[in-house]
Amino acid sequence: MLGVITLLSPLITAAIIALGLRRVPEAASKLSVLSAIVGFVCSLIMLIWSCNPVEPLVWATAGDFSLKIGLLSDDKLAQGMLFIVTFVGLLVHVFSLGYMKDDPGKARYYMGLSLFMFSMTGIVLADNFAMMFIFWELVGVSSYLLIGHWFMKDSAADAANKAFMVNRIGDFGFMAGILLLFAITGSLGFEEIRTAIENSPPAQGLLIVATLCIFCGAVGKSAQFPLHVWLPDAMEGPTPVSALIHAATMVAAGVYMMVRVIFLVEAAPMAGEIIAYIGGGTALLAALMATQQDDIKKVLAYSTLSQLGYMVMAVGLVAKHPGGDYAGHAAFFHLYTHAFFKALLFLGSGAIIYACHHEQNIWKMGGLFRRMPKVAITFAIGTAALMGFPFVTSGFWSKEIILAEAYGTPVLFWIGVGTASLTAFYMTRLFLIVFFGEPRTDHAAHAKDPGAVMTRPLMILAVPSLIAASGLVYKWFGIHPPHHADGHATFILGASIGALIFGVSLGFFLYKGKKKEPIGFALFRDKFYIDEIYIGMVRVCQDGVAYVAKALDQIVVDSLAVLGSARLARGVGNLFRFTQVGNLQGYAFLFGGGVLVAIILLFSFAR
Amino acid sequence: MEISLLHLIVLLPLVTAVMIMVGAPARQLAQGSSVLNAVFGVLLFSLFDRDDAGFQFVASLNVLESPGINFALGVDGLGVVLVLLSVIVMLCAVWQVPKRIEGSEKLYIVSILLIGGGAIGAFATTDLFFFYAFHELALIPTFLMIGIFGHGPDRTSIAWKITIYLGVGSLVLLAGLLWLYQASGVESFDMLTLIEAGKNIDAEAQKWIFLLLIIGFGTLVSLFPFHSWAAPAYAAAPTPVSMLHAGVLKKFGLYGLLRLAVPMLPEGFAAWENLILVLLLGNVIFIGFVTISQRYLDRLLGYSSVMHMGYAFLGMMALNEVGYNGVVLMLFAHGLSVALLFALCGQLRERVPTLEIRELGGVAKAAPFLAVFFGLGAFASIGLPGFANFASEVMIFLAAFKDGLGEDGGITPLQITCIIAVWGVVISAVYMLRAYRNIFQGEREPQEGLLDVAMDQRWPLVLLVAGLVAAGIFPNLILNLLP
Amino acid sequence: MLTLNHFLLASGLLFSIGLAGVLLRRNIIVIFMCLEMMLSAANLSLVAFSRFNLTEAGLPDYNAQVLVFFIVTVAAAEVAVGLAIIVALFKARETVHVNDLTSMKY
Amino acid sequence: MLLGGLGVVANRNPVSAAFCLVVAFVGLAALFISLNAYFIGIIQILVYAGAVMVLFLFIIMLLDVKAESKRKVNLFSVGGAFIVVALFVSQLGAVLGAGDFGKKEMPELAESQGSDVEAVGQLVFTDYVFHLQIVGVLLLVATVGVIALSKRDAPPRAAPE
Amino acid sequence: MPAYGLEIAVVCLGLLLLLMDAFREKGAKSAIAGLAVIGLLMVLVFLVFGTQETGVTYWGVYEWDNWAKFYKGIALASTILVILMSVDYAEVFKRYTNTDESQSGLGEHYILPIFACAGLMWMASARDLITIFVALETVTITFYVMVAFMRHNVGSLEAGVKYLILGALSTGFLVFGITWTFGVTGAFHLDAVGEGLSKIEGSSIPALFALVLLLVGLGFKIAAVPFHLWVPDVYQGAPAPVTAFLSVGSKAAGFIILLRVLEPFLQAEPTRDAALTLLAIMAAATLLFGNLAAIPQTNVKRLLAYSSISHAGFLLVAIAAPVEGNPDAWRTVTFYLGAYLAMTMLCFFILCLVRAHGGSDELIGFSGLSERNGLLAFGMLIGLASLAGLPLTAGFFGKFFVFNLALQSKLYWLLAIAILGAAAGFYYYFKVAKSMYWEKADEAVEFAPGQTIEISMVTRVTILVLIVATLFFGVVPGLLFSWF
Repeated sequence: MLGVITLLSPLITAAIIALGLRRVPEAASKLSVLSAIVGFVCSLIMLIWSCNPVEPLVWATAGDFSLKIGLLSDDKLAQGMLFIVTFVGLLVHVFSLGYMKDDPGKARYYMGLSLFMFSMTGIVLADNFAMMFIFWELVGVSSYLLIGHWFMKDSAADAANKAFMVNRIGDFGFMAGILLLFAITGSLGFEEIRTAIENSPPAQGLLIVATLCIFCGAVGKSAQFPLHVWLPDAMEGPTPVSALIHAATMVAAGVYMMVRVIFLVEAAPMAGEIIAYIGGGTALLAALMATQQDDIKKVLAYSTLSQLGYMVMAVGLVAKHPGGDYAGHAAFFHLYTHAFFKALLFLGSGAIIYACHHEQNIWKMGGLFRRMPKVAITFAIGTAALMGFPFVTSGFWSKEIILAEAYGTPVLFWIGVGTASLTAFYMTRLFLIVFFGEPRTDHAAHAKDPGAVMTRPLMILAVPSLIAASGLVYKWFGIHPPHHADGHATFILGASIGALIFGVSLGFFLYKGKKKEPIGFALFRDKFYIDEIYIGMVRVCQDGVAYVAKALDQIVVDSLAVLGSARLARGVGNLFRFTQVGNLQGYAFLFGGGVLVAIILLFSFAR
Repeated sequence: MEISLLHLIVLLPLVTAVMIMVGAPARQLAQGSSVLNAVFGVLLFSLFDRDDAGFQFVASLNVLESPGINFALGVDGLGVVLVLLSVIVMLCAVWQVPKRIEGSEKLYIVSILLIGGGAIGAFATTDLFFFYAFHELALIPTFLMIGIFGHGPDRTSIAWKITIYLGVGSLVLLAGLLWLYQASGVESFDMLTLIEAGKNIDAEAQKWIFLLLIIGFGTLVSLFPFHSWAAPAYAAAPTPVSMLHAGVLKKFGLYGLLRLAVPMLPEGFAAWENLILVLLLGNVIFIGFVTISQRYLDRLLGYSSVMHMGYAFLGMMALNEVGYNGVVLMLFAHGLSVALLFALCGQLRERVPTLEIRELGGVAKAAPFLAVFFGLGAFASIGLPGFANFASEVMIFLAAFKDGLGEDGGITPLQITCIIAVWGVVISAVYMLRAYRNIFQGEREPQEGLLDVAMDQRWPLVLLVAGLVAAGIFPNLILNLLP
Repeated sequence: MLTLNHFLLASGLLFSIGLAGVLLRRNIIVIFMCLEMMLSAANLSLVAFSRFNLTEAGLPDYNAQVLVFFIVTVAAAEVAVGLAIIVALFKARETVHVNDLTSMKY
Repeated sequence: MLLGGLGVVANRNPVSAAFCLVVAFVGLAALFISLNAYFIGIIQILVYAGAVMVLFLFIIMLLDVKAESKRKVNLFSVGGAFIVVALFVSQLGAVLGAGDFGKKEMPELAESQGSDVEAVGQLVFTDYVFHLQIVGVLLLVATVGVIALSKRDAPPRAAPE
Repeated sequence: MPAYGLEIAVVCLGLLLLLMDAFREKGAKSAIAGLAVIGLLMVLVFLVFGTQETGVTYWGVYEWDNWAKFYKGIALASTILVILMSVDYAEVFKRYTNTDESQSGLGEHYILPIFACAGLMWMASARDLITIFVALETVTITFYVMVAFMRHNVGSLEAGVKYLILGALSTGFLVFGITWTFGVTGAFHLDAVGEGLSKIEGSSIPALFALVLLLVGLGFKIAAVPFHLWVPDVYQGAPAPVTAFLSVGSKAAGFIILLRVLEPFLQAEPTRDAALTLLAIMAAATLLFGNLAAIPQTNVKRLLAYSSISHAGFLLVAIAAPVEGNPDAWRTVTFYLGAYLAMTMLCFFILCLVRAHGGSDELIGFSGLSERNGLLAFGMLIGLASLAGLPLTAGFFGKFFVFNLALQSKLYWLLAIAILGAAAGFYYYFKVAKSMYWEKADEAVEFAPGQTIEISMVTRVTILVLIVATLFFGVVPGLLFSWF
């Protein structure tokens, strides 16, 4: 029941705003926030006292087959995720009240937010693939709308399109995977599929393909390599949106989905390997890219990428540990700690940007620590969590587990460690440049803490960033505490701390009091030229093919086949027509000839 | 013979057309009758008994003893859906008639009424002859409309092309239908009798009959190699005509296949399965790429509507009830969405000098309503949830996999085709959003004095969107009707 | 002794000669004459047939001869009308040469 | 007779062609009579050699058609014509060969009472009176037509259509 | 009233009017036309209601069956329409028959069709070769006169001469054919011929030879390839009403005779298959030629000529379909001709009006007709649609049954050709529609550009009747069948 409320209240809000409140943004925003509160409360109740299940709603029937909308009722994973979504969502709603105060499209913005809340809730509560795909798509739409909120800016419009396209490509794989699974197991529900696979293990090859296809969806949504390109551009959207959608929740949906179907990965270890390496690769690459970005949001975006890479890697590592979904929980654990501190960081950066009159280049900031302390402190906490500052931050614990998971496979393990130190490095860089040194622009010089409506959420978020790894939380989310049963615990601990120290100190020495980028490393700055490569590929594989297809269509199908036959008819017509020579004798001649032909024919038929 | 609601629905447009020909005030009468007809249509839809799988509102009047031809009306679930679609689209088409027309308004409106009325009749009759005849009713009006009121310099050749092409197609179709009738061995053109009797046509005959039908109907649906008439015609035709043609008439071919080929010619399907799979990929992928490379909005919409037909064929090839329902839903959804898009395209055409996508931009600033609704239409046609198109596509995809894997445990050709066809979802997103972004978004300033859609022309569009959303959120509104 | 074939051959040849005339001559009047010739050729074979298969009475089948009678009559009427047309044509065009009658073609 | 026919075709001058036709018709009449069809023979001479040919000659004189001026004869058409005729003759030969007419000797006639004129007349006015009526109408129409066609009036205007 | 009374009545009407025309110098000739129409209508009424039961045969040669009745009806109806047309066409006649504006010659032009009609009616019930020959010649000779009637119009005269020579040629072949039929079977009456054929022993070649010659003669009448050569030129040159008469009246009569003559040959075993094959080939040739050669035409009259060839092709398909129990072929052909009457007459009627009101037979003369007179344009549109065979017009059912027959008798190749032809038909028929509706009126040639066409009440009614008939039998074909 609660789930239904959580699901529908934002939808209703969105509908109301769309139909009625476009002209009254104030009411719209209030209403939207209200719905967010409702959602949060419900999810909290569900989290603490689990709720009673609801009858699945039949969405579409065809003969004996039917597609159902069913809500997971008693499922720790879902409840945990739902809590994250609603919690961060609520805070972002509130934050936006300030951030979007005088934006003309405020109503539209809140409509988008509510729509997003609705779709995200749907994904979380989905109990079958069909429903999940529906909301999967809806999430894509709302993200498209929100990224393109300022659609009159070319960059924003393009970014929105890009995000949608790339996600579509992921969805293609997702759909294919769903279809294959449907063919294999004959059902769409997660539980049914699980039991079906356990009872009658299908052909490994097909299962691997199916799993990887499903994973494609995650790759798209969670912006894993090679489909990661949309996420940095998505920063064109309003910063709160980035915080909510492109850091905390939506991008995590891919991981959530993979955890939800973790049994597939277990059943197809081969696929698990690939997934793990893709995750690790993404983590490393993104971290490297993050080291050279100048846009504060871009830095955070790439760090998001690399953190997501961690999670995906963890998902893939399940294959290494058959039995028990420990690693799955590792991934999810990191997901949810990350949700808090990354949301915190983004909102913080939002506050900074807001304070600096929408200035995003970190080299145009500086010295903000004294000028906006509240933001700075919360931001510092977030940064620490992201770096995995030992023992006191949640980020540390979640990262620990993942490293522990990866320990079995050296490559991935060292990738993890390297990424950790890179993270430490670029976050140090960011923090130093933004908050210390002299303000490099007068915008930065006159920046000051924004109003409570924006700072409060930061503070609230700072709390779980620190204590999220406490026992109570474990209980709520049904997560085993990170126990290092195996003996390498100390080694792993040492490795991660060492990485941290190395990164921090390197960053500190490199960027202390610098006014401009000391080291220009084009390859990282330009993201390994992946975008350019893709643009080239699109040129060739899409526009090129399209052009050829058009040409073929016009020349072969249209000109040759259609017009050709028409011409032929006309030509033959003229041919016949010229037998009408007009000369009487000619006619008589043809007449006689006709008679002869007739006679000859007839005789040839005669027996 | 008793007068049923269907008679009203079928005859109203034709009677209106005659009255206008005789000299009644064209526009007002047409608008009135279209509204009335829409009301009737909805009434029919609501009166339809969803538990009864058979034909309802049946009425028949004999016009020829041997072979038995009757003016027989009646709808089953399939028919009632398409009749509803037709009346809605027709309503919107009539109300989208531009304010001022160069030339005879009478001719313009009569033609629209004939095209629409013919479509309604074709869907509402249960007699093979009238099924065919009503569809042909559109041929001459289309020819005249494109020729007289059409757009673009090459409208003459386009009008010729569509006319001859459809003419040839329907002649092939006629041959196929006649053959079907003779193979079934009954002395009647009543579809129900035929379908009953036609269960036992021998395989060889089925093969060739099916080929004729697929060519004939395929031409009308613009199946891959027979598509080249469609897009240019939609682009060149006056807005209401392209709405009706792309929205309603195009569905006739698939309706025919569902109605006749599916129950009567299973062997035919088996015999030509691979061919059709290839052809429908031609629709989805090949035409999809062709669409991407279109430079003018109207052509782009035309090709996209051609492209989506491939999915309908895909759903049909699954030959199970999921696919069947998916196709029907798709017919409905595609009809509404494409009508919506063409209507908006027409509105845009009245406002901007050219429809070349590259030359446009930032229209949303000046015409928010237009922009929003075009966006909705685009979302619908690229199959986003919340719109009926999505539901239909999902069901069509699932249908291909409904019956599990092939005998050898591998995946069947149909399923491979289906997976390839899913890529079409990406393609359609590419061209639609690209066009939308270029035309409506961005920093380019729209030219001066660009006005939004006139108030009295908005509600038909709202109606279309409402229909799409309603059927998208509650697909069972449509699906419940089907056996 | 003459067999039926001889007569048929004769009439056939006459018919063919007429045909040849129609095909060869350029003067409409002459062409018309040749047509008359073809008709009479037909008559010949008719009479021959009637002579060669007798009725029970052992008499020629006079039905055929009646037909001949009609044919002759019709031919005469045809000639009258035909010549009238040709005259009218000559009045209008000052020609009876077929090659001048090609204003309509194709 | 055949020579006469050939003459018609061969003669360039219409008048002599007409005379050749007369010859042909007379020969034809002779054949008729040799086939004991006296009545037909007579008719042939009266109607054809007499009336019809006179009409022809009259018209020829009236229009005083010169001999066909030597236009360049299209060899192709002439050759074609010859081929057509030759083939036709050969076809005829084939038919005659195929049929069993060759074996038919001319049977002896029974002793007929009265001439064949009576016989034919008998038929014409009994069995064939209906046809006779039609022919009457036909002649009437012909007359009317001829009159209508050859009304005299002012010289024509050249109004090609 | 005995059936043969009908012809008598018609002939008497003709004579009466002739006398009137002769002795009544002053006064409008259209009065004669009026009387002729009224008289023929009365005969038509008698035909439908007043006549005795069918199934009688007079003098062994005059058949009075349903077919005869129906074809007599076609003959009468077409004659009536032709006379009505001629009234509207009188202007043009005057221009080319006299130099002064007097009406002399018009009278004959109203009267000759009546005699032709009598001939056609005789043909409709001719049962033996002699009757066929005589009646046929009556019609033919009347047509010689009527075609060449505009004696100051070069086109008309040229057409006349061409028709004369080729007609006479075909007559020659026909006579030769009759001769050979007699020679082979020793009879003229078709039943006797049938018996004779059935007991041929030895080679069937002479019989086939006879058949070919007969086909030549009749094929000429119905304009079947390769004996169609006269059609385009004669149709184009002849006065429009006469053309209409040629293409409906004489074609219909030709077909009924063809059916009657073929019957014995098709029933006799020795000749059956060969005959059918030959017919099928003729049909194919006719279809291809008529339809394809019509595509490039620019003169509407000539276009209609080719179209009439193509329709002959469709009809031949029906005849060539060896369905057991020929009634199917008969029914199909008869229905087709009934529909053909309505639609062709409709087209020619409008053609006459356009021509008479300063347009021309050329396509361009029709441009903008929709603005000059909506009714005419609409009528033409319906007529063309029906000729093209669009559903809900009578013409469609014609083709419909023809295709059906072809399928029934497994003549798939022929069906394919027929479909090809019909497809080509769309193009050249719609060409006229195009110029009527797309082009602007001011391109109309000759005088008074864009001037509207005023038509008399009678004409209006006639056209409406024809339109309604075309559409009605397109929806309810059953009624037409109930007449034969």
